[in-house]
Amino acid sequence: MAIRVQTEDFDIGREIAALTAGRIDIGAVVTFTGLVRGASPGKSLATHSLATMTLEHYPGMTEAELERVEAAALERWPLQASLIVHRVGTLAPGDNIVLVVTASLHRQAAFEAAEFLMDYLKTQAPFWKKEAATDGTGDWVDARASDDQAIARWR
Amino acid sequence: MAIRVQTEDFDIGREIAALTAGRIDIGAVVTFTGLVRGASPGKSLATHSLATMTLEHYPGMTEAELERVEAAALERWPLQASLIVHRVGTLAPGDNIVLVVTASLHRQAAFEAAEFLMDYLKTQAPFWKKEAATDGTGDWVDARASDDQAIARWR
Amino acid sequence: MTVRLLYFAWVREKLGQAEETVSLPAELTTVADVLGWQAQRSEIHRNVFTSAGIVRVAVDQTHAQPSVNIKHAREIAFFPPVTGG
Amino acid sequence: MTVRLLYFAWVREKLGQAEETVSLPAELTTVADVLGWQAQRSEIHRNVFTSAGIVRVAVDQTHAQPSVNIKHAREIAFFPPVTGG
Repeated sequence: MAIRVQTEDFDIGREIAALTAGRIDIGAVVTFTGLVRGASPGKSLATHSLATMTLEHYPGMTEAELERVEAAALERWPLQASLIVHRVGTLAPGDNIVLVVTASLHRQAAFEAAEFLMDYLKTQAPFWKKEAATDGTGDWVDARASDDQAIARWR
Repeated sequence: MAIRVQTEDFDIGREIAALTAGRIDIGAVVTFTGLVRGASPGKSLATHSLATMTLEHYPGMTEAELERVEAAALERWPLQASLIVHRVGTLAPGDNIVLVVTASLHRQAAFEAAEFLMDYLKTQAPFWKKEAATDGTGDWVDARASDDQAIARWR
Repeated sequence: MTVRLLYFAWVREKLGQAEETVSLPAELTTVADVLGWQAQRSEIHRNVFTSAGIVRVAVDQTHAQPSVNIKHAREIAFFPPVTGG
Repeated sequence: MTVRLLYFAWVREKLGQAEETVSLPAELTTVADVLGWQAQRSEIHRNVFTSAGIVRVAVDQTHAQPSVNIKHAREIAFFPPVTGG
């Protein structure tokens, strides 16, 4: 079980290999990777191209919150291993933002735990995204109502 | 969209990179990896250690079935990319068996499509597993009722 | 009618063959008919094909229910429930 | 009571500061009290902190509802709804 906040990119293959190396008790590994898209949600690339996305966070609380999220997942599912990596700083379209990895005996637990971790992370972890468009405009990303709906199903 | 049946191992990081390289229209990538466990389901490692698992398939039908499964996923979810890789031949505990990758704008579509592909693959694709235990015994793996229940939710 | 019959997993092992080419009797029209024909070919066949509904069938590489017509089939496969993934 | 106040994202930008250390008036006991106190500090503060319930609060690095007691807090943070992931 591990959480990391970093500016550098992550290597998904290497992270999975580190979690599973030498183990024969893992039957299923699920990964979720979030990437920077070239346009804001609901806006077309033609009219609103993204230049950069900057991620700010609350050092200290971020780590505490991600640890709480991971502990909550472990209470609900029999996970053999899990990992959350979240990048901060300035990113470009196509860049990785976040990685969640879950490992379990069977696929259902691994899938559900990964979705749970992402839903909690989206609504609880203190990260904020600011977009800068290629036309010079830019603003903080609004929270999505669909994320609040997603989290509600786990209660 | 691609499907492959192969004896060689796969490199998850490389497969994801190949699917997402140069693209800025992907917001979410989900991977599922199935691995060989060191003991049969419901049996302890101490009493029933697995030596090898051999995967047999029906060449021709396998590819046709995986293509049908992928087409069915594309009808239901707006996927930017998808990949199914399934190994055949003789594998050892800890080895990779299957990889499913789905890429979409948002995480819900990517998660659901990956689960759907795995549920279909488990119940439709013509693969059969035979286990050989370290004590010399061994037999064909039975189909799991839970897999038939999992597939039913998509109908 | 000449057709290729394929066998997989424990069906293959119990019959001791992976495939054969046979002329099916003209009166066989459905998957159910072919399963019944298989069951009467030998004692071993009876054991394999009367494992009450466990043996699955694909006609020309597509899963086939007992009612499916086999009149124009070129390839019929027999196997246990699949266990990949 | 001396406490460290932290501001993030557009709350930080609008206030023009990332953090400050202040002595909170003794009569403030809950998160709701502190939000009310912030709102009356300046015109800019009024705009930021009366964005009807949008500004979220964490007390000592834990999400805090308006009723949470802040009497022993060492660090109170103010920020918009989170948008990571």
